[in-house]
Amino acid sequence: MNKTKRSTEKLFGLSVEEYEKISELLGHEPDGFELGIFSAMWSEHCSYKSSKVYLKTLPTEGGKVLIGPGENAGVVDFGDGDVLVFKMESHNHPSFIEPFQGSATGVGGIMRDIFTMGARPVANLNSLRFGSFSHPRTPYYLSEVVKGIGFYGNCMGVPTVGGEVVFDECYNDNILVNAFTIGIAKKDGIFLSSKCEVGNIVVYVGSATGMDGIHGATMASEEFDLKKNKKRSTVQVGDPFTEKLLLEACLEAMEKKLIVSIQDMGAAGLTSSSFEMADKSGKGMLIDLDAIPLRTAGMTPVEMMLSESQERMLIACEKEKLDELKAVFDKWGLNCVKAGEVIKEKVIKFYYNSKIYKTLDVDVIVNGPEYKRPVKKPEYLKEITPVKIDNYKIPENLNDIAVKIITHPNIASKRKVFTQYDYTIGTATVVPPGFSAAVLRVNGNKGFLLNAGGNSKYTYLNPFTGGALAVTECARNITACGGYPAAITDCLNFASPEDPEIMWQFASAVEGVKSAAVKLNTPVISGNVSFYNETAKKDGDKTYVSKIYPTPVIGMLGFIEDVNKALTPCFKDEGDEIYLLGSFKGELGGSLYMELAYGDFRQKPADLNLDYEVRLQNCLRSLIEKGFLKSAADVSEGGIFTALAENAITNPEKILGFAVDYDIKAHGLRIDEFLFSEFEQAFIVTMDKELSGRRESGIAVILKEYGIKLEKIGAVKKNIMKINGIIDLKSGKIKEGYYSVI
Amino acid sequence: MTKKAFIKVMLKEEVLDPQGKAVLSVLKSSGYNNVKDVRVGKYIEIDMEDGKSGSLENEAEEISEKVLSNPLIEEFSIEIK
Amino acid sequence: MTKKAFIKVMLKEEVLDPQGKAVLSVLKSSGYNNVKDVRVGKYIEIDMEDGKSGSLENEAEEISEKVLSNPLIEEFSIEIK
Amino acid sequence: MNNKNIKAGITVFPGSNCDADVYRVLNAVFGVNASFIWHKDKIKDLKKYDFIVIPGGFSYGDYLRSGALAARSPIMELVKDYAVKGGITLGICNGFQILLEAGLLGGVMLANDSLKFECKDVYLKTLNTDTPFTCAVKKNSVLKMPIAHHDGNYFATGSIIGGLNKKNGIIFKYCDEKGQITAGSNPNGSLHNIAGISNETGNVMGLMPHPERSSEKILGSEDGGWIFKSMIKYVKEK
Ligand SMILES: Nc1ncnc2c1ncn2[C@@H]1O[C@H](COP(=O)(O)OP(=O)(O)O)[C@@H](O)[C@H]1O
Ligand SMILES: [Mg+2]
Repeated sequence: MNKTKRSTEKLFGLSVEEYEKISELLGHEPDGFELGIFSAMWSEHCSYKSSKVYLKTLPTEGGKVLIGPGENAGVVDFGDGDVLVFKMESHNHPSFIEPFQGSATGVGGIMRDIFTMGARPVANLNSLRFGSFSHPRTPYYLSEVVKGIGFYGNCMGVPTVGGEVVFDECYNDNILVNAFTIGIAKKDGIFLSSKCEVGNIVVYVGSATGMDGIHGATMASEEFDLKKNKKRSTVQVGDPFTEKLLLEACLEAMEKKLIVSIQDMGAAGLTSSSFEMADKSGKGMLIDLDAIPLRTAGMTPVEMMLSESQERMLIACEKEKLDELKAVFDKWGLNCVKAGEVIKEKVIKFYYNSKIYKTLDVDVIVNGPEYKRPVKKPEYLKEITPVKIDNYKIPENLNDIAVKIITHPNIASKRKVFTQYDYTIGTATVVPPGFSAAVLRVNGNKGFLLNAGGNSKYTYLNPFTGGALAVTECARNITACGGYPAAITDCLNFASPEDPEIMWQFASAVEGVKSAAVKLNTPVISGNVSFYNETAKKDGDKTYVSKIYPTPVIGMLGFIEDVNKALTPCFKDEGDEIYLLGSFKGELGGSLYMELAYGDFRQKPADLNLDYEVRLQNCLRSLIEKGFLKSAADVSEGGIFTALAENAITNPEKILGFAVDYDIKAHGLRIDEFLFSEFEQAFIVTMDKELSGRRESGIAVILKEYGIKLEKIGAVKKNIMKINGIIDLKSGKIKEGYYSVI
Repeated sequence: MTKKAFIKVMLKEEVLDPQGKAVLSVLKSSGYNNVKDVRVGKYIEIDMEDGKSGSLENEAEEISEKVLSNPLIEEFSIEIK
Repeated sequence: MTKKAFIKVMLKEEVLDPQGKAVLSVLKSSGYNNVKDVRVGKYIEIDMEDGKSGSLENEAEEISEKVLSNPLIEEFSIEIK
Repeated sequence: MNNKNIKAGITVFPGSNCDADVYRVLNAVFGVNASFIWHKDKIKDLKKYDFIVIPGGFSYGDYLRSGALAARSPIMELVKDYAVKGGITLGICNGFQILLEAGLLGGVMLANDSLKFECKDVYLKTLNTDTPFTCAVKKNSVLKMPIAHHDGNYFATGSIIGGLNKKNGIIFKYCDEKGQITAGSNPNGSLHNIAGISNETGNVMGLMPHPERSSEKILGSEDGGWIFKSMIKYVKEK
């Protein structure tokens, strides 16, 4: 083959060097089948070749962690013989191509990762990013993605209890759909993909294999008939009904101890499941391609291997148990066929048309390249400096800006989104979506909390802070409900790793995640990396690349001993006193206020003091546990005004308000700095008027122990929102706006 | 003059049709054993006012492609009466 | 021999069709002002093996009536090819 | 509560997903002896059960029409036989849709008028407290329960509605917090705000909201519990 002529398409997304490496390893140039397998297994998606060196630095042990990254999902001890299993995964590109099916299969895929481990999924979360709210395509993406998520999760009977929806121009050409699932299992009922024994039967279960999701790979292959392509579709179509049956069948087979090892077929379907199972078990396999149930007759071997048809699993079972296993899958009306055998030699031998078709070395395929790609501090960061507030005149009418902020699509209620998800199924949802963290009870009063999110704008402005903030912010939400942050999963969405500036963002953001996770003692037990979230665009004669902001998203699990003690952030009663717990900096860099008031958010956000953060959160939790507080909320996007306003209007039973007076002079702040600075290391808490009299005793002791300040700033009122005689709004009006934007 | 456009939207042949699959399995278990395959699609009737002649066909085509079907996974056919 | 039954299931005229209404409003807001009404139904293709002659029509009829449509709100028509 | 002598059967179809919730609530909260009936179980009849619950979910994926495919499955023949002989039968959400499709209740469910899945708390006005499902409910009381469905837009012809009215077969209507039956409190466009109906003989009820998700204080409402308490009371007093 003439090397200079080899197009990148021909290489299936592999680099020339990688192609040459493969030829060297094989001792010949790869044929279509081999190239298909390599391109899948050596892809960024499957091999983590650009991110591995950084992911290795994350804390993965300690606390209640039983199994960290490396399996389909991580496992945390929940006590009393139970474990929780969770992971988050991206499905960005498929969701951009076909938002309904893409998001649906994203949810289906992550749930499979969870029940592959032997856990019954008990809750879903998702983190969604769309283009600017006014972009003509945004309503379409929003409605289809939400429909797709609901379609799959609702049908599976797994409640979707939280998440986030963010709009930003940077996602106009690359939406993000990150899906999180948590499941519960018995400690001794966890299943792994690494347990295959020589002589085990390899069993294929679930839906038949079709042409779904076979992308560039076969496009470039000689075997691909372009004319046929017109009729073909490579979009993966989700079938939650079949997945529900697959879930029940798998759990039943596990319960009956019919499964030795199991791996879901996710990205690169049969290829990654077979090679990974073999590799992790240190074994090899015979795979009989003639046995694979096909939906489309005449699929070629490479097509079978690369198909991403949904709702399929690969199982290793003991020979004697095969019939019993078949009986279980038969009960649920699912395919269950013998597709091979586990062998000692670490190779996979493929049979096709009853003959040995190909033999591939497991190590060669699985040990893909690992890169430490060049990094370079992005040019734009030179311009990102702290806000010089004196250069900005305080706007005439801060009330108008306050209303703009509370009705901004990124702040306003996402009720119209989450009411399309069944969040009450499972009879476990104690605190539903719409507050901060979701609270679920398990047995009796024991429970856990979930939260997911991240702030890409801040990550863009300071990748380290953004990464750390994603973790602390989830932790704040969990702590404010009275929970203990326990462990996290991370979904890292970035543009191309081949751009040194992007790689620098990635490295710094991971460093931020790591620092916060270490300090807060929340190990990373699973996660996912999604690179290449960028699109080449043409604007007249100009071509440019539209890139997303670096978007690390965290999913966090917290524990609570008694869900009856869980706190919600909303105000409870008129007359309660409002306090500010923590420190208040008033830096406006990166805030929504700077954007809306001055059209300029490109300033450096305040730094995070992680040691202080830990003390602050522990202090808050102590106050909650002792029963001193009636509500607690962190100060996040939109600042203290937004936090107060939300607390006032989200009480499901009544409309409340507040009157707040803060001595800004004494704190050296401008009024807008007080009202709108974001992600302060502070919480707004309320107390019963009577109770606060006991400050001297209980509360003061706790404050002193942690060295945290508590300042009274006002009181809960009915229907008015007043701050320092400057903000003067009506709760009813604000509520109406807040709930009607999206 | 009002005309009717009848538009049939079906999943492409090689796309998984979960609905068809479920109906098939129920038909089989209800004893309709000679049923071999089921595909479920959409049928849309549109009442349209005919403006300039010829434009109606184009318009129905455009509507089918842009609104009624998803060209990635579906194909459609139009009949005008 | 395998034959195909094509079954069209539409809501009866007097039953409100929310899906049709939604499509209509999308079309109108996209500028298709000559569209007057939209009705959305189902189109089902069944591959059947022909056993005894004549029985196929009956069977398709039975399936349509008992499974594919709800006679309270829907009506169907069958074509066999 | 100990009601171990009361036997309840919960049907399970492929795709049922509220079966486990109903099971847990009946057994753990109300102390009933509830067990599952798999749609393919080889049993002759359902005589041994004091009542049957057809739980919610997406039976057969809700493909074609919600409830349609489950209604045609063999176990429904036994349910029909049970119901015709006076057996107490409750269909919740998808179970309601299955009862409609099986012809045990009159009318149909169309897609919500929003064309969206709707999950939220609703209020229900109890119009008839003289049924096996409501005999423990106080007259005219307003119950808070969650809905979670895509197709809850009840529709029926005038003659069916007439029949329901004549037999006091409309058991629950959507209302506001104060019990006013208003358009604003109708979550899905259902005809006359109908949320729950019974058959002519009163022994079969379909209900869109989920009583099993509102039978414990910790979940925000115990009102749904009144449905199960009624059924238990009715069985005990029979
Ligand atoms: N950003 C990350 N942080 C921690 N663990 C990660 C991250 N990305 C991937 N992992 C871990 O690497 C392993 C492989 O991930 P992936 O290929 O997404 O798994 P799967 O094939 O099960 O979907 C998993 O154990 C996953 O949890
Ligand atoms: Mg996996």
